[in-house]
Amino acid sequence: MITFLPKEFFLFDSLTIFFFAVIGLICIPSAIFSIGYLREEALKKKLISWVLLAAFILSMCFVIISGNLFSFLIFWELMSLTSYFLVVLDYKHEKSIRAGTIYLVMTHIGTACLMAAFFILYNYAGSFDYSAVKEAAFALPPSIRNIIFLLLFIGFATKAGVVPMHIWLPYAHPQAPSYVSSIMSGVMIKIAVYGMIRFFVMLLLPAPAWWGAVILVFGIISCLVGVIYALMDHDLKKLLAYHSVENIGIILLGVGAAIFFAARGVIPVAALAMCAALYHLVNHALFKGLLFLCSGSVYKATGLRDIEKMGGLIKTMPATALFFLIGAMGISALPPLNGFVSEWLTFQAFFSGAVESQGAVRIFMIVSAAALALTGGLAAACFVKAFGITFLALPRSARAREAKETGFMMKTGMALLAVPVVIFGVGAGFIAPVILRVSRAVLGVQNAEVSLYLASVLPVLIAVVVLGTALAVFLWFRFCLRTGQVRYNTWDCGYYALDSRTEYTATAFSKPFRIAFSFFLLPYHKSEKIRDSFYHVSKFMYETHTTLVFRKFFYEPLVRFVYSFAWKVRKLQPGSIHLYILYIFITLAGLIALAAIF
Amino acid sequence: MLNTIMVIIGKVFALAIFAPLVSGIIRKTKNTIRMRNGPSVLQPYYNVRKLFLKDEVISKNASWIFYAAPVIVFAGSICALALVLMARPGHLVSNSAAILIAAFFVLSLGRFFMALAGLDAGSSFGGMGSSREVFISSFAEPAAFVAVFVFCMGGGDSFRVSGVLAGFALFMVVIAETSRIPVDNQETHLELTMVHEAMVLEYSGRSLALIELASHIKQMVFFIMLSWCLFPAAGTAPWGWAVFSAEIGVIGIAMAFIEISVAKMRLFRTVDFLSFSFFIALAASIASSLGL
Amino acid sequence: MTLNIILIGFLAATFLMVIAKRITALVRTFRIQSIFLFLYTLYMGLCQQHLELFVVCGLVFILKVVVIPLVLLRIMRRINVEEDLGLLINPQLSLVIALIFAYLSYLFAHNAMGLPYSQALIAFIASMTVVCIGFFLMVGRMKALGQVIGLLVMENAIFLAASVIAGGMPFFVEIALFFDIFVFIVIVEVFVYKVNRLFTHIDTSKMQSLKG
Amino acid sequence: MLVALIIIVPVFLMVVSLFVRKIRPLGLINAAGYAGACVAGVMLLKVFLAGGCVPISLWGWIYIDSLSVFFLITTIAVTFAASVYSIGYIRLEIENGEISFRKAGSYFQLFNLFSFTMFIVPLLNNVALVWIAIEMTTLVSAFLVGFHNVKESIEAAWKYIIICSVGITFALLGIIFFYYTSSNDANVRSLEWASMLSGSGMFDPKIVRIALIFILVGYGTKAGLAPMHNWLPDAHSQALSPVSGLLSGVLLKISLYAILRFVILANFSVGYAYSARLFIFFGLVSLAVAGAFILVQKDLKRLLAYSSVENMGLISLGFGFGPFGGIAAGLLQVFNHAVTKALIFFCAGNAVQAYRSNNMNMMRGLIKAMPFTGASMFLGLFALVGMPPFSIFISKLCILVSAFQGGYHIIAAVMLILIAFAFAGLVYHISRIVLGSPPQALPCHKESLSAKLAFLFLGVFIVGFGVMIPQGFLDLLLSCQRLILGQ
Repeated sequence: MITFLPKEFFLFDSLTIFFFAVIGLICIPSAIFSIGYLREEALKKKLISWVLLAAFILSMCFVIISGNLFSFLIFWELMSLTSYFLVVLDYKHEKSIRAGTIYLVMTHIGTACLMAAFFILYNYAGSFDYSAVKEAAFALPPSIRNIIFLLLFIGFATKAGVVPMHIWLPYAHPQAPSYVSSIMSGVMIKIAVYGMIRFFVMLLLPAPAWWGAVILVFGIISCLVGVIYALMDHDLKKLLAYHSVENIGIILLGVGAAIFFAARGVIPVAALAMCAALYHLVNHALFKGLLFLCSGSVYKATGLRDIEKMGGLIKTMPATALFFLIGAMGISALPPLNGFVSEWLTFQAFFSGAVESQGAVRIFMIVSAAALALTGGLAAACFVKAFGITFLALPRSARAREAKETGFMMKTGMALLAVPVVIFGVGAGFIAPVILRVSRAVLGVQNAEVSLYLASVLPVLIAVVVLGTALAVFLWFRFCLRTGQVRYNTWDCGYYALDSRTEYTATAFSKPFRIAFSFFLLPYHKSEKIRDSFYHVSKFMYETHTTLVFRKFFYEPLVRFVYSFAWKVRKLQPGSIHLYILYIFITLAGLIALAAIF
Repeated sequence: MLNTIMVIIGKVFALAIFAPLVSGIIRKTKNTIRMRNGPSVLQPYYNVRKLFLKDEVISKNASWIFYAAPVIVFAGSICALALVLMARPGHLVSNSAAILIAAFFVLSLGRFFMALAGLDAGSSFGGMGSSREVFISSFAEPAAFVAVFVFCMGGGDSFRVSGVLAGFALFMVVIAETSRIPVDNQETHLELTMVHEAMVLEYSGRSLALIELASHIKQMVFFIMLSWCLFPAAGTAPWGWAVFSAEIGVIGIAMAFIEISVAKMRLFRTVDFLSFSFFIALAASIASSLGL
Repeated sequence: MTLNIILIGFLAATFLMVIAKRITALVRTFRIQSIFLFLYTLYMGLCQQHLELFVVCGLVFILKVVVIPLVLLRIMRRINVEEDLGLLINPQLSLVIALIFAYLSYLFAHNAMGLPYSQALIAFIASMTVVCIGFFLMVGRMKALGQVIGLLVMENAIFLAASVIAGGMPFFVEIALFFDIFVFIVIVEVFVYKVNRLFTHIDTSKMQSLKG
Repeated sequence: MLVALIIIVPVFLMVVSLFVRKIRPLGLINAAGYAGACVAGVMLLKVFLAGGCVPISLWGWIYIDSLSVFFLITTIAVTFAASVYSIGYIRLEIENGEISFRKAGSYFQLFNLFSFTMFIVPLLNNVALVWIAIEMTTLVSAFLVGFHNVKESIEAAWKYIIICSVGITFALLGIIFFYYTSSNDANVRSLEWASMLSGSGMFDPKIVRIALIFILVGYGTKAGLAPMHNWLPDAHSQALSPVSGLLSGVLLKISLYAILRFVILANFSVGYAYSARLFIFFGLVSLAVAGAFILVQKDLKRLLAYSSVENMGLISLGFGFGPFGGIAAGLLQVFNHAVTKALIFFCAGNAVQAYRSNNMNMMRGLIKAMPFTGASMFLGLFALVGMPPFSIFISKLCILVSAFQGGYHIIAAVMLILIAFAFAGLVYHISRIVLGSPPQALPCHKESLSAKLAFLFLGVFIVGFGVMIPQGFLDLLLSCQRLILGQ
């Protein structure tokens, strides 16, 4: 019973060091940002939040270091617990409590699946250590192996926010303070991906091909659903949370393709796909962390989270606007920055995968590439909306008007994340080979020759050409083409000076997408005219929102069924003592009858 | 290595200068078919020259993005042109697809900043234009990428069914990207129909000139891709300028004919238009997987 | 022979209880039942000549025949609530159920327990039936006292079962059991007074406010 | 000798509480007495372990083996915590005017009598005397449940007495059947534990099978196992908080001890598999019923009562997977649950005192109104549902490991789902109580120092056993496991 305490407690290999780097890259800037973010809070609150933050980061580190299932499980639950406390930190309003409860219950269901899988493995391996599990994995009968895969996948997918189990993510992340949600979506959901890589790629060998296909399919669904919901959401942090779902989908595309091709023996493509997945993992951690920090500083300055009420912040908060722009360019995969490199590598992986294979597999690869392309386009659209409506044109509310730039610590926090976003993009030549080495070690193939020559040369080339021409044009404009500039009102067809009410709003911006995807979003419109008399309309009211399909057709009926079942069971205790005594007699008689028969 | 770079730079300059002529030709053919005289083929050059010399009127609410956008769009299209020229189909099979996709990404960089600039001025025209532009391009990307995949997989040397199908899908994407009639009307200022025009409504003077040049070059980039798709054999040596410009001319005239014969579609019908092109691209990929 | 007569008397008293409508009738039949129990232990004592058995049957007489009925009747007088026992199941149906219990306990004793055919088996079946009837009294009667008496009937039956199949429990345990029943009656008396003072009735079927 | 000291402490304290009139010193003496009992308990454990787990039997009445030492320690620990907590609790109850001065004196007398009856149960040698002691606990604690002279508490007390007495009567019938087989086949004339154990090889399996059912249903009623648990939520929601802490922390475990005694007896004749099946049946039914009730609960103390039913179900499932390490896991869960449930009940007591009602919808922002109680309730919640740093996580994990080891995959899966139900219900309810902003009308309520001490004392056990279980305690568990499995 307690005698199974594991021998090898820690394990260091290239995958753990890689994830250490990811944690370090995100947590340090977020911690610095939190100093600025918490400046006005009471000392007690500051202490609590820093202690919890430290515990959260430590538990994540230990999850990665742990060399056996037992400590993996302990620190995995500790990670969920500390992040629950961080989500519920400002417990004033009801929303964060509800978010915390949904988050904890969903992660608990995930962990329950993990526990079940770990104990089945423990049965076969005899001990909790990874090495024992690795040896036992060969002898596992296929049916047990598939059950373990499904359980582990559900467990890790719930934590990573893969689509059917993603509903906690748009609740939990926005409620947490932004330096926490940047770590949560930057690093915590990656720990779930770490789990997937550790178990499906390194421990439960030989992994059949259909595992990769399942992960790929779920990746595609997560990509598309995440970005469509992000387009429809106008709460800045919720929008970023949905984007985490989308980017996790992209990472899973890479991981799925890697497992799929490794199983089919096409090692170079598998190594490239895994390298693309890991590279996108780091990139997403960087620009998502940056975006959440920017949304935090916007929240600190304006006290608003709804982008419909913001606007014109670029003039009052230039630094935050610049950092947000860098983050937005990163996430929409625009060339010189890091998002482009990793998405581009994923495309190359799919393309070379398609070339290598025949028939249905080729079409499957091409369809997933198409899905990735559509996601990329929609993500760019979403961030045009997010950046444009939040920062550009005129402020739409009084609080947006009085916004002031945030403190120095916050800016350093954001800068510390913005610079790596650029470095990882332009400097791909130095970073891609390192990640390739990690992906080779993960797949256990040392001799896979993957030419990253193009991946390292091209970003630099693009950056040089674009910046060069831009500089040339700028100089040409500045010196040899001196024409005047006049500052005047925006073109208003000659009526009157436009004000912030005529600007394009986020709802209008995303209206074409709402109509295009209406089969999935099921939009709801309600317009109402309040009339003083037949001719004079005093007020016109228009309301529209989209229905969250997964919540409405799967989770709510489930919860309603459980509650109605519980209310029926509640009738078992109506209060009459006679019935209680009858229960005792019936159990007694029943058991005696059973004992007599068997 | 050095001389290939010099050759590419030379070609980039040549094609950059040659690009406005193509749209001039297209406009000229449209007018002649409509039995009208219309402006001369060199009209785009005159426009650009005029705009470079005029003063600029900039909106009060505009931020630095309003200045930076035209420069980035122009630089982006130049870089896309360079990339397309680098990606010679045929012998570098796996890399040419990657470079073409990188070209698409660079074009989306320009589009991203142009959409932001549209929103920056704070007028509803700009917002409408950027929302529609981004909407159309995000649906065009999957079809374009699949078409490029299939075309490069086929190894653009010999005449293949999958190549032609991919070319046809790419042709429909080009119509959407270069804002030709069925998807978007270049010449109108009617807010109901304009997409690309709406975004650049606020611009004037030299930044408008830069944007015009950038759209011409972008059109040239797409026409070059199309020419490799539809006339694969022509790509081999002796690589005469005449043969190449003939192909571009044919594509331009075909584009003009389509512009004349088709009425503009409703915005949300473009989704069906682009998904139709996507399915053609998918059909091309099925054809290529069958080895056609 | 005499054993069978005592058992018949014991069973008859129990069946009388089942059809009793008023609490005082129930107490009286309980007293009769205890008397038969006393006779049974007396007869066992005479057969085996153990001094302890005589002490036990003396205790049975004092406690179950004299003290407990007195206490119960005193409760009835003090809380002067109407005599009606509040039958959930009418007497005729209860009688039928009692007979069904008899057959069930035969099945239980013979098949489940596998006891050989003997005098002990018949006595054991009788005591099992009385246990079930005691149980039925607790379930079928509304008034609190109905439940108390039901419990006491079960105690009697178990005492009988013990003395039949196992020749009676060790002496000290018997004493402790009697002491326990006595404490039980005292505490139940205290609580019936409390219920009566708060609820002004002792009808447990109306005490259903703690739900869910 | 130590054992005699442990038994005398409650008796002595009861006598003292008859004479001392003022409440404050009475509470302190009470706590000091049980502190002494605690020290004696630990020393007894050391002596017992040093002696190599050999059963001690004094003057024929007292019989101690590893099982009884384990349950004795659990009882002493929780009773000491309850006595410390009740100092502050009773003082605040008097200030709030809930109970009169005189009744507080009678509270301490009943408290000591109740703990006396619970102390002797694991120690008694004669099986029938164990039955009588458990019957005494019912009768004494009935007064504690019906302490407030209010309609609900009297109704709860009445149901408590009647249902438990019925259950216990069936247990008596079980004891008689055991006595019958022992005197019939193994011609063992006495109900002494040692002699019955030695003769248990020759029991007639048919009768033992039936007797074990009677014992399980009988003592199961007292242990709060599912179909017979109906008295438990009523009794716990109406009793005073220290008492309900004792009730669910210890009383349920004591009746489980009695069941285990008879399971050992049935081992040799019927084999452990039979009782394992019974344990699994009761465990699953308890989990199912408790999970459903937790979800739709409105009253805080009833919620915690149902979580006790759930944990008792978990413990019996642990015993159900006995031969695969389940027994040690179940026993560890017994201790962990006793300690954690006591902590949460004490916090609930503070909360009910502050908000003046059991209804959970009126309780908001406990962490703001009473920081220490709020924090310890929040941590208690996560300890109860089995989050890592706390001890219940380890024991729940071991039960699941033994379930999978035993090949009960489907049962383990059902267990995980039902635990998830209870987890969701508990987290939903208690996080709404602890967080949020407190109602303005709440008078600022000061937390008594003794309550804080009680929380810290229990907290040490909860976190301590979560991090590293002391070796001595582990050996005790393993020797209990060997004893129960009859190796």
